[in-house]
Amino acid sequence: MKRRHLASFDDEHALLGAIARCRAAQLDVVEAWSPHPVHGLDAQLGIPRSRLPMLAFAGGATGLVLGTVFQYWSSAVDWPIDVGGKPFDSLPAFMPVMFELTVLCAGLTTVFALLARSRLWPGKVVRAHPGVTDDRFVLAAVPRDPTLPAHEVDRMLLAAGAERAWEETIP
Amino acid sequence: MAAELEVLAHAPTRAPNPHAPSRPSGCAVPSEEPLIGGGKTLTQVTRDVCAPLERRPTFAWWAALCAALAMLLFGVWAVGYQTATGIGTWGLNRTVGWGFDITNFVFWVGIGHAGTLISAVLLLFRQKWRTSINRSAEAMTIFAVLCAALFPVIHMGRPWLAFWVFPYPNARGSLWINWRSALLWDVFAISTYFTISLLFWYVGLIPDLATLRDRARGWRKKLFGWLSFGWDGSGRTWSRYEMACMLLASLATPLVVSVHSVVSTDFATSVVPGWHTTVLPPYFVIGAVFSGFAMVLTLMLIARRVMRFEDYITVRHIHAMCKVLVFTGSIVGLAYATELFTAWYSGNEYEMFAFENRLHGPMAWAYWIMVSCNVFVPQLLWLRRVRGSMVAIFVISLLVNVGMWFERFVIIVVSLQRDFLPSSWSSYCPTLVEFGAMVGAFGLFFTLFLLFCRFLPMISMFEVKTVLAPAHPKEHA
Amino acid sequence: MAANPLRVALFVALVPAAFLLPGSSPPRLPGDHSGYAPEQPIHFSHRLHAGELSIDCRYCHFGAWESRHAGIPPASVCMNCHASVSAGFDAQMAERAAAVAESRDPRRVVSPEIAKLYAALGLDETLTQQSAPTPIPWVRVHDLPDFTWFDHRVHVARAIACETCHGPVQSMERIRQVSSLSMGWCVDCHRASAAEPGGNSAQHVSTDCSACHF
Amino acid sequence: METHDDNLLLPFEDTTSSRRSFLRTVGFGIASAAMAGCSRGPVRYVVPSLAPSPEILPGRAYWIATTCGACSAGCGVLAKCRDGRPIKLEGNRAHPASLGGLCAVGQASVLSLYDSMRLDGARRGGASASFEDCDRELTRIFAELERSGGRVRLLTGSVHSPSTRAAIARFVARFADGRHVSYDPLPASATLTAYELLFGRRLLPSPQFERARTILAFDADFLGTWISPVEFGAAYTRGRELAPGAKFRHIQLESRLSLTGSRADERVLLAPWETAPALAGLCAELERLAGLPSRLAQLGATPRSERIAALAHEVWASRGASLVLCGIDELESQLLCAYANELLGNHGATLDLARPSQRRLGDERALGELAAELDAGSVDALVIAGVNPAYDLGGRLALARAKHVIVASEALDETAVAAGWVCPAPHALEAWDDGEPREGLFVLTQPTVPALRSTRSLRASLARWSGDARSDRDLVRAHWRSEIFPRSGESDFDLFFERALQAGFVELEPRARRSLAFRPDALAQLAPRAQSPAPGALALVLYAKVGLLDGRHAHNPWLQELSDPVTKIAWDNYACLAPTTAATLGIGEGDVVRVHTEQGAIELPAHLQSGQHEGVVAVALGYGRVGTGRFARVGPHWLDAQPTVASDGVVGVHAGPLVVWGSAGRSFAGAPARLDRLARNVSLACTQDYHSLELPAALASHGHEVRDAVRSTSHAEHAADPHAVARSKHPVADQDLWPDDHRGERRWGMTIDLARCTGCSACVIACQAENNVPVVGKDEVLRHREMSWIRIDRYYQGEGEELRTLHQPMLCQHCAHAPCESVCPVLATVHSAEGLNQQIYNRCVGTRYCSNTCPYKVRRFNWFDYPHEDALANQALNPDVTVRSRGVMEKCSFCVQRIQEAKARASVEGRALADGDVQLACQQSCPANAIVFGDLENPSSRVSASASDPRAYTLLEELNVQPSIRYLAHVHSGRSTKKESGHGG
Repeated sequence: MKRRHLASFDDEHALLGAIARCRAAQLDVVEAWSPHPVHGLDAQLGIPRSRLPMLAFAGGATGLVLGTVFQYWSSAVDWPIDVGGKPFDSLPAFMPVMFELTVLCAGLTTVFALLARSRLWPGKVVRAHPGVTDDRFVLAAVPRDPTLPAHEVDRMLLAAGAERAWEETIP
Repeated sequence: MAAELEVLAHAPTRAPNPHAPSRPSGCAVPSEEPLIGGGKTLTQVTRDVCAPLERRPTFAWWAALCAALAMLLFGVWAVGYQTATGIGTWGLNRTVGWGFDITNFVFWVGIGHAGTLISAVLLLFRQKWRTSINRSAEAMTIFAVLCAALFPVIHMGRPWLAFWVFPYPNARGSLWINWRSALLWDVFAISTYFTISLLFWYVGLIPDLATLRDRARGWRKKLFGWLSFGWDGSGRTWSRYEMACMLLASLATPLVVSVHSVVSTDFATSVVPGWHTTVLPPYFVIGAVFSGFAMVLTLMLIARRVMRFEDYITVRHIHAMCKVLVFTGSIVGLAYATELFTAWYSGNEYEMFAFENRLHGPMAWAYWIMVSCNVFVPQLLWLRRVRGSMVAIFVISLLVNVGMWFERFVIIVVSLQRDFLPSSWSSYCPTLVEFGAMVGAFGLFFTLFLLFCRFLPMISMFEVKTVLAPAHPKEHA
Repeated sequence: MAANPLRVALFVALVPAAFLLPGSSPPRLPGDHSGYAPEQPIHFSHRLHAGELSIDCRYCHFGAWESRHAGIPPASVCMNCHASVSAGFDAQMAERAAAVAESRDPRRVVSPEIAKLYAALGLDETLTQQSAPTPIPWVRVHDLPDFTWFDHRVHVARAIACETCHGPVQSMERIRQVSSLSMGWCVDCHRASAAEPGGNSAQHVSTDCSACHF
Repeated sequence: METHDDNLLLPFEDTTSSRRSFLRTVGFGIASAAMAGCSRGPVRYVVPSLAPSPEILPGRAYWIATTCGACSAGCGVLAKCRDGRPIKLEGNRAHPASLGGLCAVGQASVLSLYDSMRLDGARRGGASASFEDCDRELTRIFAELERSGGRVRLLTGSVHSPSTRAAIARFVARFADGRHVSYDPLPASATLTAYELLFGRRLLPSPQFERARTILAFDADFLGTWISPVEFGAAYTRGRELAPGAKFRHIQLESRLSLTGSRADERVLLAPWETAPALAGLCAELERLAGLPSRLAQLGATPRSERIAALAHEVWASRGASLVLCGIDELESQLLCAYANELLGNHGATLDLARPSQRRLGDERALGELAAELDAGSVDALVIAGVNPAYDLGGRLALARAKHVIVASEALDETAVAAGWVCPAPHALEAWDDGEPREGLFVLTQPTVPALRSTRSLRASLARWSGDARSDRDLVRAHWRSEIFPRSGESDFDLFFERALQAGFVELEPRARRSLAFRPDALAQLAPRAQSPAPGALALVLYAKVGLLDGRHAHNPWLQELSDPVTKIAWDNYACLAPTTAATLGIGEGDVVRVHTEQGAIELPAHLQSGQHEGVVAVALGYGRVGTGRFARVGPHWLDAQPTVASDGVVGVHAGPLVVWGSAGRSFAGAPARLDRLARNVSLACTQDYHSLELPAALASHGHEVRDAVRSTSHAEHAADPHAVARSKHPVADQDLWPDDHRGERRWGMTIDLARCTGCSACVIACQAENNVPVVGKDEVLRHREMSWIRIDRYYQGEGEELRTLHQPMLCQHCAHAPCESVCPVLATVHSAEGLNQQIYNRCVGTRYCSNTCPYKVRRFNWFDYPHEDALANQALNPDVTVRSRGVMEKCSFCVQRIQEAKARASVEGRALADGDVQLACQQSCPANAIVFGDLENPSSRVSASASDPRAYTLLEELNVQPSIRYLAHVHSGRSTKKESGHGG
């Protein structure tokens, strides 16, 4: 049984401004929702830089190795066949496929990592805050002082520029 | 400027949103006219973009769909007949082994390129104007690659064995595949390209699907709910999401360059005079971008009119694309010149003859169609008056498509037609069945595109929203 | 969300299951017909002939030594013995005993299977021509695709035992395909033999495509 | 395929259906099998024969020595048989005449054996009847005539079979007014008459080409269609062999470009009306040189007199070692020709009078008389055998006027349909027969398969009607015992006959005759004749075409689809016109023209033929045969397929009606003709679109006007620098981009000697027979989809008399660095350890990429499933070669099935493969031995030796694809032309 306070704004600047004011007012902004990426938001919320690039690189490397080894093995080791008098391990000829496999694996890793990390999957049911996928900007704040009464928090949020503020309980 | 006025005059006047505080639009790029016209608010963007999806389809749409389906059916018959009877139903012969089939393949792969370029390369270069067109451009890419992938399969003598081109363990000892064959590189390049483009496109769709979900009710809510992967637009997701898009973009950029380079190796790595030249990869890539942009232009010009997107796909977008067209068109011209020079400078009798044959041979008409459509016609866009008329631009974009199709035709057919031994010189004349396959591919492409316009947001809403002019900080009572 | 991994696991599990579905037989690669043992027009027992009586393979399949095809023996070859042998030993003995008991000349006993052979040759039990002979349509067991050429001669000349490919025929009541006869199966053996030291160029074991496909 | 080897008793249908269905469904089969784990295909049966015959072992080939029956040349063949039936004819190396060669027609004749339209059983009044009934009736009729002394005529072609001649003699002798008349569809009657007049004996001297140094041939197509092309071709090439110092000259004086003319060192264009005067001029000049008084003063002026005089001097220089030949069957020319040879002292030297040829025995005068008798309706019984007068003679014989007409023919041809009785004759491969193609050379024909049709030879029929019921075999044996065996001087007949059968022939001393004395007085009767036809008119020349000859093989699809060695056109005949003539008449290629002569008119498409006399229109005989309607459905059937036959339902147009009948017999050349251009145009199925090595002037860049695919040089230049001709324009660095680690212990290779190749196309048909190459029909040929694995490229250089023709057999070059291999995605074409470029049909998915990258364009794609419905014709398929299905690529395999067979035999015999163990189909059939095949890695092999000849070059060497085929440049002894392809550019 956790409680938190939500406030909605009608543009990104209001949201960003509000976050600063909240912090001043002893309110921790735990999350924010917006219809489009808001620049500077992750800084405000203190979200660390994503580690997706590392994963993507790992994926790409795997693809590269896979492509190289399999091509060499299948055409020079498993069954070497004389094709147009070319060497069995015609490395230059293997490069296109090596490259394609690198990109393919990297791409797949990136996307699936994104989905997994952000807990997105087909059919996931979610109740987004009204209008947040249209034109509303919403933040969730938790008072540092749990004893602070709800209406007080709402007042502070409205003061911070919210057009609406309300309290919700999440299981 | 005269042009814009004329265009804006076309724009249907809409009641201004009372809630929307009037704001000087285009602060994003103060110097120029706004990226998005009509001073939209966020919610207006949502409404405008979703409008075509929520209103009943127009008669025009139905008509277009029927036409496209008819073409598709013709294609289905042609391919069916040819598969059941034999490749002999095409006009090919012992000398010219490839004709319309591979011409169309290369053509469609080329078309695909603009999509990736716009969405990936322009993203990396932070070109904001891309936001209005990248969604549909990417869709175009996917459909085009789909059409392209058709041809290498149906052009086989025994298409039902097409799966043999994949390296799967088998009871033959195991007999693998020939990694040295450029045709095989194609298989990997095209499938990778298709997969990555599809992922990129769908990832881009997720936030907008969420928007649709939240607007819809009933079964559509369920459907979009399922498709939108439970997107809630939280700040953490957004930051990862943007990172992912950046990654995909930076992967797709070398990919898009590689794909047509690989396609070009089908020709460049073989001994046929006129094919066997190192200029082909860059030549093919730039040609692809060129034809791709032409196709985007064609489609956008129709879309903005039919779907009332003049405010989103503004004259600025059109002109930006025109510039790309002039630029790439000129490079293509340079490529043609280089090709001729190389042949002449090589002193190789077969190379020289191959190009003499292109210029004055029995099929010279094809060569000259290609040159005039690809090199000369786009130059008209230097003229302000030409740029001013959307009709002119439309015609030019169509001509470029024609020209690029003939480029592939010339490279493939005219080179094969007369190679080393005069005894085997021959000619080529396509049959009805071949035209059927070609028309069918266009049918498939337009069918898919029409369905896309009808059922998915044609403009990336969330991206457009980012380039809308930001509001002033408001006073609070 | 908790349901999700479960769904995935289920999906993953179903794929191999789908492979096992058709028939109870273990999954085999396409083209592998090993175990094929069809009913033959005459119940000919290799166990009896090649096993108990240990008749040399080449007595009936004489082709294997001079031709690409081992060949199925002509009915005339069968008649070399079965002109006189018309039934199993026990049946003959029984008849003789019966004859002694009934104090009469033993009748000629003809086993039902051998009767089929006579019928094919248009003979009656006393081996007198009754009708025009009709060849026996044996069902082909070891059947290579039409685009594959196998030459018995060469393999026999290299002293490769029949059992190597045909299995323990002498123990088969009804002939059965033992090896898969798939390309991979052939190639493996060729690879192994090619590695063998020695063997002059005429006897070189090839893994070229055109060794079998032309 | 596997199955039907094992059984001889299955109905024919099975053999193909299983294979076809399998190949068609192989793809789906595999797919579905993958679905269903493993499901077995259709159950297949193995049906062994009831009683094995000693020599027939399923799957093992055996050879039977016999004689080719395709024409009267009587070449020796070994019939390759499998499972009790012949599948391929190979020349018999030991045969003294043909020496192992076999022409296209001979190669194709095996297919005619399996012709489902051959007659089966006797016919009476147009309906089938039993032999017994016919025999009873005919025996009665002949007995009747014997008593009444009725007029009985026996009309045959040239019969050189001793036993048949004996039978005929016996039969004819029965009747008071009995007579045997023979004619040749392509006659040499005038030659026989000429020798009768000059030497007192009707004979056809056998030319000894290998002894000749200078050959003057007047319209004699001795390499293509004249009398005995295989024998002549072999001898000719041996004669032209490049022995040091020996300078061989062949001058062809002709009105149209014949195959022989295309090989000549020099050509002189002579219109038909000029031939006799030219010969006269030649003789006159020779008389002068011989210092004899001129007998020919009365003959008028000589056309091209200075040229003829020059030739006379040249041929005089090699007198006794020269040949003057004339292919025009006119007494005047033949008398002069014989006289010229006499003056040159060639009789007995290069023209053998002691062993005259018996391949042409027809007598045109007798034929004329028969025609008269028939017109008078005075013939009671007419027996026709081995010829088709109703077609050959353009309906000139009033056959219907004879009371009884009995025909012995293989098919229900133009003559047989009209006949009262038909006693069908057997195919040479299922019959007993003998022959004496030239005196002293006796050949034997024996059955290679149990008779497929109920037939009977003329020999047996005549005997039967005279109450002699012996079989063919007995008749032949009996004759040999009584007539031939005694001359052999051997003791044991059975042994003698067995040996003869085994060899296929015996050679005996010809009967001793009094030596023939030359009686020049006959020359006195030579009279001057009209110089040229009426102004504006063209001279019509009717000629025989390689393959079709007189049309007796018109039902053979292989020969119909064989593109003519000179024109490269298949499936049609046409009116050949010199390009200049066509231009003046405003006629273009394929325009249909009506050719009028006094005899009548025919309509057929025109063909512009380089190197033809401007005053001549040439039309091929042998077309428009009844029964070629069968080709209406040849080739694939699809929505845009065009029929192979013309609107009148047959292939080509019958030119026979235009033959001129004179008192001395038929004349095929010189009839004045007018041409009318009609509004129609027919596209001729030419396998070659571009006919020269010189590039189109507009497209050729400077210094590269000529491609050097075919290299040739003159004797003089070759002597000066033997290596010049083979030297490459673009020397290739012998350094490779990568180390070539694929050298096997053997590399199969081939050399093709362009100096020997005559372009006769025997190899093309041999390959088709050996490798199951399908027939695709005219429409597909028009679309350039002919399937032949080996083709003969023909290039022209120059025009008119200066025209030089180059022939180049073109087949897969089996490149060590094959461009086709590296582009195939599925490894369907890869290299074998023995240097073969393998094409694996069952792996091929049909991308056609390999064909696109093949610089020689020798790969052939199966655009359709080509019809194999004719179960009987399928018996001619080679069971050792896959019948390719739709959608796969194919090409020359260097007869890999033969290589494998040879290796198998070697390994069974426990020995190494020896040089010459493998003989390819094309190599085997080549009368000129132009093709050598073997192991290039083995320095002592014949192919290595010939590959090291200074004339050896590889085609398109500059591509560095390293072909396994070397061509040996052609060396001619004509004047060297500037544009000699060897030094092109």
